[in-house]
Amino acid sequence: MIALSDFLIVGALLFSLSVAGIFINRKNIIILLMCIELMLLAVNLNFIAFAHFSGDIAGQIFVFFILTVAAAEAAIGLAILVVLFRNLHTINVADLSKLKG
Amino acid sequence: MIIDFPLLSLLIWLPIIGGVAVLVNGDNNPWARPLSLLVSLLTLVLSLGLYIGFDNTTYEMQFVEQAPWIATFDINYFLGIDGFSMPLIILTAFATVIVVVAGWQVIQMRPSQYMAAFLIMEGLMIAVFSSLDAILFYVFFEAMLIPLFLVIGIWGGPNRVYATIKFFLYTLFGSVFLLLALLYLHHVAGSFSILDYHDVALSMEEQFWLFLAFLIAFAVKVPMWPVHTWLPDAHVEAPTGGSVILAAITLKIGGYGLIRFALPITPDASLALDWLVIGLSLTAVVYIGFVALVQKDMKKLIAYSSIAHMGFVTLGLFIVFRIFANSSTGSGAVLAVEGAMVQMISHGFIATAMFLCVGVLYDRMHTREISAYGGVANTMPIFAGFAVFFAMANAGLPGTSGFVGEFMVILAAFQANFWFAFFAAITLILGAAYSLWMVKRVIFGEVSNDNVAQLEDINRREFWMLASLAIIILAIGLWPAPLTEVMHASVEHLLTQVSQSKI
Amino acid sequence: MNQTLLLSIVLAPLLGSIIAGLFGKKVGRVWSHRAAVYGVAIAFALSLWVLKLVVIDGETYNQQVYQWLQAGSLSLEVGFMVDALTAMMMVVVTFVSLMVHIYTIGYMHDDDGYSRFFSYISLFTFSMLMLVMANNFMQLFFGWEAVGLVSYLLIGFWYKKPTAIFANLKAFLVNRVGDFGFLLGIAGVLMYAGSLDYVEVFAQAPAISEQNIAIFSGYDWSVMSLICILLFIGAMGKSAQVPLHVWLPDSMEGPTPISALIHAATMVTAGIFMVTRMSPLFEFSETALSVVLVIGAITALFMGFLGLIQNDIKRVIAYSTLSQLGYMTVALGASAYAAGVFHLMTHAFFKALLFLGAGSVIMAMHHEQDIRKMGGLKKYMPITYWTGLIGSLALIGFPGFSGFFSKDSIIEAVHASDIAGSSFAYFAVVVGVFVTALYSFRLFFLVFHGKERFEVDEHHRPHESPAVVTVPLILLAIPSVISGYLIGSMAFGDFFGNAIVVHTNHDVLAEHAENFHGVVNFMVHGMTALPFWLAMTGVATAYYLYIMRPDIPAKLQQRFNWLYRILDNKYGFDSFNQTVFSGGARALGNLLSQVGDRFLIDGLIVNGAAKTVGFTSKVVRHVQSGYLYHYAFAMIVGLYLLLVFFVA
Amino acid sequence: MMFEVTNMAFALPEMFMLAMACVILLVVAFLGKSSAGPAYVLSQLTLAITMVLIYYAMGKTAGLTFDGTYIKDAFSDILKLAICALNILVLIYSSSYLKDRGLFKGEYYVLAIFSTLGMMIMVSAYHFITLYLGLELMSLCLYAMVAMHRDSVTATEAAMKYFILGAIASGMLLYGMSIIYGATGSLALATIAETIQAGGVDNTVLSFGLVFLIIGIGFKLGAVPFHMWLPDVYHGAPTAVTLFIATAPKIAAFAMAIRLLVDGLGSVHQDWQGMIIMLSILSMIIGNIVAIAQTNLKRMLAYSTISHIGFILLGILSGSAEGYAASMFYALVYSLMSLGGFGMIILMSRQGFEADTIDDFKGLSSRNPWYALMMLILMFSMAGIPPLVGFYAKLTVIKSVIDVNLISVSLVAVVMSVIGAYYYLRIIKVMYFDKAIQHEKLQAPVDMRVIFSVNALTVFALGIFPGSLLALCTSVFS
Repeated sequence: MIALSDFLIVGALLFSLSVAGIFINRKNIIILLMCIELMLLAVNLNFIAFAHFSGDIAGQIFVFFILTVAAAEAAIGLAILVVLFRNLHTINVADLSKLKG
Repeated sequence: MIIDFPLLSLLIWLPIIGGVAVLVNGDNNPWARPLSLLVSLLTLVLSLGLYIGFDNTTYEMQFVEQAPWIATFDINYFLGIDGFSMPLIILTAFATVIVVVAGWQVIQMRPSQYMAAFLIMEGLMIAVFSSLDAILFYVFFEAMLIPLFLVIGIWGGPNRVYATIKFFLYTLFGSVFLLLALLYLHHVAGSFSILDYHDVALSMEEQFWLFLAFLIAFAVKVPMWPVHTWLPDAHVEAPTGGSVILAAITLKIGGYGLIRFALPITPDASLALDWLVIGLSLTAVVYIGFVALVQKDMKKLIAYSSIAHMGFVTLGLFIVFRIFANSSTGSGAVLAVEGAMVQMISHGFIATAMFLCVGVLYDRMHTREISAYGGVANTMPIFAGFAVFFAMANAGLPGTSGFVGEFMVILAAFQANFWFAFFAAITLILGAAYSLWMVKRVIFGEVSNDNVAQLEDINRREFWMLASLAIIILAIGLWPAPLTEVMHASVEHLLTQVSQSKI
Repeated sequence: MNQTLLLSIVLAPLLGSIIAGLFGKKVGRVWSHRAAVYGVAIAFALSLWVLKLVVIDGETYNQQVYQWLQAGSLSLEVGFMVDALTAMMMVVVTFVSLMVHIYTIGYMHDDDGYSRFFSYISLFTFSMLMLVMANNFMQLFFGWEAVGLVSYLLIGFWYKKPTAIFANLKAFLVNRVGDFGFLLGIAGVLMYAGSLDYVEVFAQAPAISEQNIAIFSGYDWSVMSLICILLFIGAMGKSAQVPLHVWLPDSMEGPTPISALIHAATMVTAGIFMVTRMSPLFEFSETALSVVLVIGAITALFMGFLGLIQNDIKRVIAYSTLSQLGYMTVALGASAYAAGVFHLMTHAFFKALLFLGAGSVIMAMHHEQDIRKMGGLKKYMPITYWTGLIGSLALIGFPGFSGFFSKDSIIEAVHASDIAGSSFAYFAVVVGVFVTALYSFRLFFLVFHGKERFEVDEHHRPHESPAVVTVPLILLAIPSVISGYLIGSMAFGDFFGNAIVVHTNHDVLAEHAENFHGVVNFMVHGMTALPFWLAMTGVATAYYLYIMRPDIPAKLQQRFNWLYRILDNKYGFDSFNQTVFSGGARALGNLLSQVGDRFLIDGLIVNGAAKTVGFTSKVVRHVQSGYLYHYAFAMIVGLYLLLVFFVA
Repeated sequence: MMFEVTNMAFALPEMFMLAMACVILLVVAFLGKSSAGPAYVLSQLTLAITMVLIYYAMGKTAGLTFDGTYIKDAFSDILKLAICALNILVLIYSSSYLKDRGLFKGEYYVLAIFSTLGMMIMVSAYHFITLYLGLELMSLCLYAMVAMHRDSVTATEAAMKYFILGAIASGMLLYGMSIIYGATGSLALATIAETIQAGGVDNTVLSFGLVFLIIGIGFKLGAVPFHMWLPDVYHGAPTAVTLFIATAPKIAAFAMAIRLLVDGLGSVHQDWQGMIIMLSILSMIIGNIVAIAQTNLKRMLAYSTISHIGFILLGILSGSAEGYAASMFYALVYSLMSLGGFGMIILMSRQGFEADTIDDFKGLSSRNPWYALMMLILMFSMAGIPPLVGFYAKLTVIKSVIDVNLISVSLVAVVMSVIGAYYYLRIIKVMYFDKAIQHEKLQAPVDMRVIFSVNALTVFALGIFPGSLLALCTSVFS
């Protein structure tokens, strides 16, 4: 029998992974997008776990919404990425440094 | 007595509205100057109504007006005056008239904006002196900075930007602590009425911090050593009118604030920290006296002498505790406080006169360097007469108003401690030294250069401007009683307030 | 005696001054001097009337005119107090002033500042009257400073002369040093007497003398001594006592009439008058009296020496004035106030006479003031000569002339006095007699006798001055002789009544009053006394040195060069003040201004704070590096901080 | 089983707006290139009518609907009105700017209306899901709007940064929500509040979740250290969009903060007070200090925004009804002021010229005294100098802090406001004391000028009579 805590720990690990990925990776913006997705998945895991163990359905419903929004988010993100590539001809994170100070 | 007639509101809003009118009139409108003169004169005349209608026998606030303003926090439009504020209001009205006249021909760039700024400032300053609601007071207290900031910045000298920003931030820095203090007091007293603040009981620790806040706020305005360095810069860069208002009124707001807030609200802290204020005041008198001696710029010299003179105000206000401790009769303390008040008023007139004299020269030669002058008396005899007279008044010659305040404070200081009087009295020497040395170098001697040779004596406008000041200075010097008797009741009340502990 | 009378006495000159001053241009020269002269004449006439009322009818007056200020229970008033002392001063002041006014018409005849000058001297008369007629310290201080102001204006009357405007600034500042003490003294009086009214204060005197004050913690001073010394510092300033005497010689830069009026006859004696007025206080402090005595003695002797080597006719007289003021002060110190004031009066007459005479000479010499370039003027200007002789004899105290009586009474008084320093004082005043005689007649001989040391050309050879000049000389010569015969009532009698208070234990004059048997007797006795012979020796020496053997002085000067230097540098007071006080003040000022204000406060604190903020801003903005991962990292840091502080 | 008829009326404005949004979308889809004009008119119409709807529903019965996920109360009504009003002004301001830069497209308005809808939902959300949906609806539209200027490198960079960081933030917000959900077993704020009230909720877990919620809020508001996106986005985005981002969304974010922290977790106020204090102080310090070094006006205003956020948080952290009212007042006032500030930049900008550096304002008072005066009012108001409304905003929040005896915090606040005054003064200095370097007359459409003047004059008028607005805000929380 898997305890709630196990799920939470996995969730936390996934979350930390995604966060780490975001600021350790300095190469590719696509990876950033993936990290964000990962983060959302970590959250989803939490919700489902809680929903399951507390026997409350709302959490699982929330997950569906999150998934949908995540899709929309990805769409926007990629769109911006395309525009960006058109202008900069690179998707290297380190090149996004015109605006600073 | 015409209590029910809202005279104070009229005094506040007439110049402000007049100023706005002048402003919208536009710069190339010939009526800008006459209109402003009319407004300022009208205000002056009305302000005399305060003196006439004033009741000397009571310390209660008079000409009181009260109306809800920000109901949510019960902040009220609460006006009223007593023996402390009334003379200062009249002084304000008078100084503004002088400023308008002084700027008549000199200011050619954006004249109407210039006049408007001063009229609006007049309204705001009168409001500061008559506000009895803490927030109302603070609003006007701060709002006053805006026009002055612009006046110095727009019509000022070469280094005006530095000077005006320094002035603004300096004073703002001081006053934010005042804001905290006022809010805290509201937290304790549950009202924004200054009169309620006077009665609220406070622990020593509370009083200590509140007092420091007040002191910072008002010490910057006075200004007391060591937070005085904004004044010389501001004075030097400001146009003549700006210097006049700075010296005549804004400095007084510092002293007034100490009277209205620090002493009555935190008597115990004032008692505990009087050594600090006294020390700073004496430093101002002596230290600044020496600094003034070596100034090469006339306006700087007068600015420093202003600081030294204001030192007497703060000294007079804070020696009362020692006097209570020493002497049996309270008359010494009364002497001290009234001396401080008289000193404020008289300095208002004398500093105005001195700055106008510099202005008169500056308008002709466009320099304030002492070394650029010499032998002005040869070409401008009448002006020289005035200049020597005002210099003497600045040096505290008996028979001029400059003497009265210093005399009273020194007499009182002796009753507090011999050494206070000793150091205060050094001003007799230093004041004479820097005033008359400047006169010697500027007014007397052979004509030093052709610019001086081409000077022409003051015209009718300048003559009456200076003459009116000379008459007032002489009048106060020869018979100060009418000035002091309006404050007796208020002073007595203040002294009772400071003599009772609040803990 | 009523208020209107007294008011008109003080206001008449003021009115004259205002007319001459403010409307001088409109009314013209003639009317301005008329206004001034009439004003003073009226004052003089009325003063005589007042004197009569006081002396003959024995009236006195003490009432307020108006309340100047009220603070709490304290009330400061402007009012008049007239007793014998005041009346005498009023007459002296107005008389000399009147003489000078008339004299001025001639002396300043072709000066552009004609009406301005009249306005000043009338204003001075007004101020001086306010000073002597005051019935309280506040008004006394008013008059005190007002005469200082006028003296400032008059010394600097020729404001184009650099020396003049230096001298007047110096005079005012040195006087301010005196006033510094004077004001503190007044403050002390107020604190311990609770009033500034003479009568009330004097009533308090015994009580005050009991108290002590700890100025330096631990050391208790007698309050009365403190107050009296402080007041006397004021007197030192006005009456030019060492070390505050430095301004008087320089003040000779002013026109001669004011040297006569202000710097010889009246203003400089204000200090003497003040101390006399305060006798009820001074009597309670022997310390203060000794101080007065010693200071006076020093002034009397050492300033006399300086007179010996001066060559400027006016400066010689100026130093003699200093020395004579020393005599008066000595008298005060010895509690012989009456003698002091008596000498004040006689001195006023003959010293004014001498100054005006000098002025007349200067005019004749076309404003040449160096006595080495004069001589033999006797035959050109007889009136000036004879009046000058009278003045000199009075000055050296030749029996029968006014100076003799006053000076002798002082010397006798000091002789009798036994307070600390009296023996030194006695020595000083006695030697002083010789010195006085020497320099006076050195001057006299060099100017009027011997061969003419100036080139005479036919067109303007020296000639006697016009009537407006000579008449005052004559009019002053008269009292210079006769005023001495008042000694009976003034010095030894009770002329001053209770205006002067002397404690019996040092009432030196009373002792002489007993063995004073009339003027003649006094003179005869004087002939036999030491001072007279000293004076005679002085005259003789002068005659020998400057008429018979004019070559000797030069030799002496080489022989005793070191001594000459010391005297020539006036004991180095001026250079000392110049370097230490004036230089020091400016150095200190620069230090405070540059280091204190500019560097420390403005540089470090004010602008320093601004700079710090600006610098921080420039540094911190680099945190905003522009790199996404840094931004994300910042968020993580934030998360970490929140977790650490608020959860774990 | 029985049916509960949900009360649609509560959400009527949102529904109307949604419908109109779709209409506009269709219009744009059909008209294509030439759709901008109609879209503009339609969206203004939509906003106006929505305001009318909200206004008429005001004061009527308040309460929850949609199964407790949605709330209508005085608070939401007022903020929604403010949001719509602000956006109307924003659209007026931006129209000519967009035209000059070829951004005058229908899509812009579609996005604008949708994000407005998102904000309104955020304001009314009383449930994690609705809140999240509103938030994302708003944010996604904003990302897109920032990126609209396709050929501008800075704009796209800004968009990218905004997007990535925004996504992370909402991810964290969600994580926090999940924790809270786990702790309380509910997503509805009302229930959460009750559960916590009832007790028995593990406090550590709660505050653990709280941290993540705070991060989400802090990010949307732009509080340090979650502010990094703000300067870059404000700077990089087209000024019209900056204007849009800088005004209404702040109010929405403020609403979110109130909903979550007060309505939801109000009872654990002392748990989050400390965190907010940290954010608030950091924001005031960093915002004010870094702003001084800026030469680009948009960037400077961005940092000033951060400092203002610090002040808004002051009111919230006081945890008193008065404090919430104060910060609401501050939020409204602030958005009004920044509207004017960025509006001025738009006003000064011309075809092919961005007037966004401070030097562009040199000698404005001689070029155009009136605008200079208006800008002067705005700047002094932002600096918090009386008698301008910015002062009362600061006054009220500081008062609320002092009333809960956090003197030290208030001390930091006032000192920082003095430092802040410096860079506002600098704007006035260049406008009034410096010589003009360029002398073109300002050409701007009349509607824009009027709006700008009205905007500034409102700031002034509110300064003279702040009473009514204050009363309104106070009434919401009493």
